[in-house]
Amino acid sequence: MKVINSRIIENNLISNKIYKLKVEFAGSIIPGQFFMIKTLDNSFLLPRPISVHDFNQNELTFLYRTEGTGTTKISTMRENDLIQLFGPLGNGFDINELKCKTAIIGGGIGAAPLLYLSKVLGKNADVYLGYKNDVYMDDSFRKYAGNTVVCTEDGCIGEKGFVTDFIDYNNYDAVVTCGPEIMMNKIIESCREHNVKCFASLERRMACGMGVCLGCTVETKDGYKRACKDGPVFSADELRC
Amino acid sequence: MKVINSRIIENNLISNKIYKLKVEFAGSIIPGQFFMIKTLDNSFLLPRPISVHDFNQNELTFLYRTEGTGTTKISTMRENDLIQLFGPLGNGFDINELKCKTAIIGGGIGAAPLLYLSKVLGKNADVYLGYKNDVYMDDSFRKYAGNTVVCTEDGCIGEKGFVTDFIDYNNYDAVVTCGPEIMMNKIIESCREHNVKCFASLERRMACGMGVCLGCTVETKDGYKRACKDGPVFSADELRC
Amino acid sequence: MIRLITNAMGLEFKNPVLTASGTFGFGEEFSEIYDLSKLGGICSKGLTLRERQGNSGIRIWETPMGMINSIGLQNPGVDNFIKYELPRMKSYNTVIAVNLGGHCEEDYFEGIYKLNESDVDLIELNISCPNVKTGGMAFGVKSSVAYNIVSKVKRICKKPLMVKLSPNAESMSEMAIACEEAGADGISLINTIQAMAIDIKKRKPVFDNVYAGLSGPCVKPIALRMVHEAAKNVKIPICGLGGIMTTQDVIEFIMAGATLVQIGTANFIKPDAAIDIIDGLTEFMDREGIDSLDEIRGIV
Amino acid sequence: MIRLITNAMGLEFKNPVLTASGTFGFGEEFSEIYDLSKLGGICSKGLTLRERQGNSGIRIWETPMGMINSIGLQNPGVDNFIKYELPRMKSYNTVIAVNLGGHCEEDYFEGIYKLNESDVDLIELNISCPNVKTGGMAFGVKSSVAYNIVSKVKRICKKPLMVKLSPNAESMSEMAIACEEAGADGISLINTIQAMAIDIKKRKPVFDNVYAGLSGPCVKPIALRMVHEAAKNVKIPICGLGGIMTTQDVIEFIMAGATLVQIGTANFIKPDAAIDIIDGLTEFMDREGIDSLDEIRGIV
Ligand SMILES: Cc1cc2nc3c(=O)[nH]c(=O)nc-3n(C[C@H](O)[C@H](O)[C@H](O)COP(=O)(O)OP(=O)(O)OC[C@H]3O[C@@H](n4cnc5c(N)ncnc54)[C@H](O)[C@@H]3O)c2cc1C
Ligand SMILES: Cc1cc2nc3c(=O)[nH]c(=O)nc-3n(C[C@H](O)[C@H](O)[C@H](O)COP(=O)(O)OP(=O)(O)OC[C@H]3O[C@@H](n4cnc5c(N)ncnc54)[C@H](O)[C@@H]3O)c2cc1C
Ligand SMILES: Cc1cc2nc3c(=O)[nH]c(=O)nc-3n(C[C@H](O)[C@H](O)[C@H](O)COP(=O)(O)O)c2cc1C
Ligand SMILES: Cc1cc2nc3c(=O)[nH]c(=O)nc-3n(C[C@H](O)[C@H](O)[C@H](O)COP(=O)(O)O)c2cc1C
Ligand code: FES
Ligand code: FES
Repeated sequence: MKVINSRIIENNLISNKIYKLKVEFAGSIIPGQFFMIKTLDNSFLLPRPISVHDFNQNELTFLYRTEGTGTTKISTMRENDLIQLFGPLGNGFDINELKCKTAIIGGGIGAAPLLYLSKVLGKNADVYLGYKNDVYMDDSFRKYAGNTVVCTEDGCIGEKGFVTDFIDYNNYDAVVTCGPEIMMNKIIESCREHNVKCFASLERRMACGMGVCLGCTVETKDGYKRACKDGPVFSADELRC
Repeated sequence: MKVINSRIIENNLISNKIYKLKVEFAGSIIPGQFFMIKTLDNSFLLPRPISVHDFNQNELTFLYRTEGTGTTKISTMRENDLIQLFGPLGNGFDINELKCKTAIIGGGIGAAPLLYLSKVLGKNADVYLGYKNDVYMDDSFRKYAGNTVVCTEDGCIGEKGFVTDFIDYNNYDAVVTCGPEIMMNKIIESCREHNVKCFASLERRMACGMGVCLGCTVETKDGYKRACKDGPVFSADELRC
Repeated sequence: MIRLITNAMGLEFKNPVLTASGTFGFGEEFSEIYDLSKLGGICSKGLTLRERQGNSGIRIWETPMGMINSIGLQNPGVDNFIKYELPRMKSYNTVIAVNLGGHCEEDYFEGIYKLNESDVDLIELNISCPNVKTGGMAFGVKSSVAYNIVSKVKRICKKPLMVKLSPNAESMSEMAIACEEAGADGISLINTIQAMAIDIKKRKPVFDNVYAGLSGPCVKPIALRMVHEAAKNVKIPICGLGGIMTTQDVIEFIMAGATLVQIGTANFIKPDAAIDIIDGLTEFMDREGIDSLDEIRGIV
Repeated sequence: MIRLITNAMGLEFKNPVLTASGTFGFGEEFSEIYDLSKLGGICSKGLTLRERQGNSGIRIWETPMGMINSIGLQNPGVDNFIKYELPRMKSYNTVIAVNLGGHCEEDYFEGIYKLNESDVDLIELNISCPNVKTGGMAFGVKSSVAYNIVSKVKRICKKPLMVKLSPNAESMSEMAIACEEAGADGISLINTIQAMAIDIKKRKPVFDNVYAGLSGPCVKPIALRMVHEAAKNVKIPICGLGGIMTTQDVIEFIMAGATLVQIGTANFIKPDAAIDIIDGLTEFMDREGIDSLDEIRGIV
């Protein structure tokens, strides 16, 4: 991990409130890792955790949704501006655990960290993407994944319903998920029922992103762990939910 | 005076650290008035006082030098961005007092508020501009002024020396000045010697810009006055220097 | 708008949003920007019995999301205020509070006697200004000292009395209790926090007075805690302020227990901030389906 | 670099810049970013005699140019620290300070006995943590209470003792004097300022503990004033902190009278901030033609 001011290659709106940020970065990255990102001015203080969406040839891609002050500010940055990156951070996914038949399940912007994973896992892994009504990222996943299922709550694109309705857990040895907590909790529960190993990438408010502030606690069966350093990927077995 | 979010028409670097900012604005303005300017984000808190450089047909022009956080941030704004303006503020120059033979003397960026004045006074007023080594604004003044004298400390452009060396106070009934304090003090002194009426536009740190915070005191013979509301233009007679 | 009417200290406020002392002059300048009758009330610039020139040197300094001021209570004095400012202020058709400071007990008493005979609606007793060398904040640090001056003032004061507390008080809860016991009709908090800035080029303090008062968004988390602390300890109404910039900030202060709020530094940042905030309150109530702010007041 | 060497409390620091407790863990993570031997020193995460889980609920909240934290002294306890963390820390080749908190006098005493026998260079006695319900800050509010605990600790402590003061103290000058009189070898200030945040959607305090500690650039003007106030009142060395982000901030603290400084929240904002700051000090000295920071220390 390192702190650098990186040059922005592109930072474009690709869907409602969803931006794709591409920056220069040399190094190696494990799928599921994230960066703490900050603009160089003082319009906000704490860097924002954003997952690696894709990585290749010195280009690092993030996909983020504008939520509040920080992400909105980041969305105003343009090509060639410098942006502060700190990372890569976090454990990332354990690829060795996923060398079996795997379902990758993403909800909304939560699917962002799963693309690079899908690319690494290849056709062996199927992808399930759930959205409210606005679909994005699906084409990128189709390039790499075995099967890609897209659904929306109102059925405007793809299947109609919640993504959790379309998964047959009997078909998989492992499940990986990132998205709204309520979706992930449901998936964890189903995996427990079906005895499928499950890994979830969690979100917590973070200050340091590197394990020193103890601000990002996740309650596990072994007590508090740090989402930023012990996670953000946790095995469902450890989690208390 | 009013508070508006105004659209930026242009915001370009025109010389070393000097930017020209043109914005939409409808209203009427007295030469020498200023605006409190702020970006819409929270990268700095207090609006920055910047004088009106030029005004016509709903276009308001500012000329500013990047000094610290605020002006640097303002310089990153681009065409079509919105910027918060509050104004016009301050007394401005009393044109009736300047219907005689007038010398307009500006030092560096201090000359910014004098262009619109020169335009209003026309050929009756001569302009003297002093710079360190980098000359700008001279062409704009030449369009309106009677005579325009430009000098630089190192003589790289125009006359060599301090602007104060090139003025024959006997030729003028009134002098108007804005620039570094030490220059203005020298001019005020010369005007007193030559019995020429003199008006100086002063700079103070400001919070409100409208006369309520009492933060921008100028010591006058009548006690403290407010640079923002009782000024920024003061008659040299009032000043204690 | 009727939903915003707030009764406190025997007065009716059109809404709970006042403008804070020292950030609004006597209202005249702001009357050019918006209709002042839209405000819940106006607190005058801090007055002293006699006219004051205020402090020499730099008076304003920007800090990260805040500002430090060292105005030093420059003001025309109580008599001039009553004669030249108050009549205009009364015409604004909103609650007019006079912020009154003092160097010694007698100053306060004499000021009160004069204001008793005036049209002023409310007295905000400033025992907390950090910018004057003598008196001022000294009354606002120890609760026993505050109790003493407030109870004496209360005895002679014919107007509703709101005491403005200093965040530099030794203990906010004890201070609030002392003021309540001394008979205050309400309290307002916080005044500015004592702070300092240094000019490293000159190797000198920025302010001739060395210390000065910090305000603005940077102090809000502290102000909110203090208002909450005070609210948990007294029954008299609390007017909360310190770093309020948005309607959301106001809601937080009200949830923490404030009956009224004041807008200070925000008046400089966006001069029509108070109006935006008041409009935002109505929208908030619509959105949340609330008929009265009482439903959320002190809920936290 | 030799010009930056600073002697204080019987220790030699390579430079006056330490990293602050709770913002640097035990150094391990930062050792992946830069060479920790470049630092003047490291203050460990706040320890308590026994392991602590820390607080439930949200622990971090951003505010205008600041952050509020409610970690609640989550830590492995003194024994585990000595066994598992200290050996590695000692290998960083810089001054290692242990930040020690406590719930009651006995906790502090037992912790000190254990640390006496360890390799620790310096003890930073935390009498100021606002994030634990019992004890903690209670020791840091009234100077008589602080005097009592510090003098007792001093009697048994075999290491240099630096007492970390709370900005929530009733009076900073009295507190500093009390610690000096109680025998402290130095004092560090400020810890976080008690603050609050409210989630208006949930109509609840953000933190399970309701109040929590504010830090970051927003508190700097207050911290600087407090350091100045302390420095004018005591002769023991002062370690100044609170919102330091840049070399310029450090210079201000030193001009206000600090011998050492600590970098806290800035470690999160730009993880290599401390190194930038140390490099900046050398540049500053070159630019100003200064041979030793003594030339500007306490000049204001
Ligand atoms: C490990 C990790 C990876 C993430 N990856 C992505 C991603 O790839 N794409 C994406 O769009 N979002 C991602 N998020 C969520 C993203 O960090 C938040 O949306 C963002 O921090 C919100 O900041 P803001 O300034 O826009 O909102 P504000 O509400 O203004 O933020 C205020 C504070 O709260 C924190 N905060 C608010 N929401 C969240 C949240 N959901 N998670 C953590 N902190 C939060 C902010 O970081 C900031 O400190 C990730 C979060 C984590 C923890
Ligand atoms: C009435 C008036 C008109 C002005 N007109 C112009 C103009 O037309 N063009 C131009 O380039 N500059 C002008 N200035 C100066 C300009 O306001 C400052 O350069 C600017 O405020 C510096 O802000 P900053 O954030 O870049 O610097 P910082 O040093 O980061 O500012 C910190 C604080 O100090 C204040 N400050 C710093 N320098 C000055 C200064 N010289 N005068 C007043 N406040 C200051 C800032 O406003 C801010 O509150 C004018 C000043 C005044 C008072
Ligand atoms: C420039 C300035 C002048 C002030 N003058 C006074 C004053 O005269 N009397 C007073 O009680 N408070 C005064 N205050 C304090 C404010 O009324 C308010 O208590 C404080 O600024 C905190 O609120 P804010 O953060 O919203 O500004 C002044 C504040 C500022 C910034
Ligand atoms: C997340 C966090 C945890 C902290 N933990 C401790 C602690 O355990 N012990 C302590 O004395 N101070 C602790 N502090 C306070 C800091 O050491 C420092 O005093 C304070 O943050 C002010 O400095 P800053 O503004 O530079 O951060 C903590 C601060 C933060 C932000
Ligand atoms: S964010 Fe600091 S420990 Fe996880
Ligand atoms: S800037 Fe507020 S009175 Fe002039």
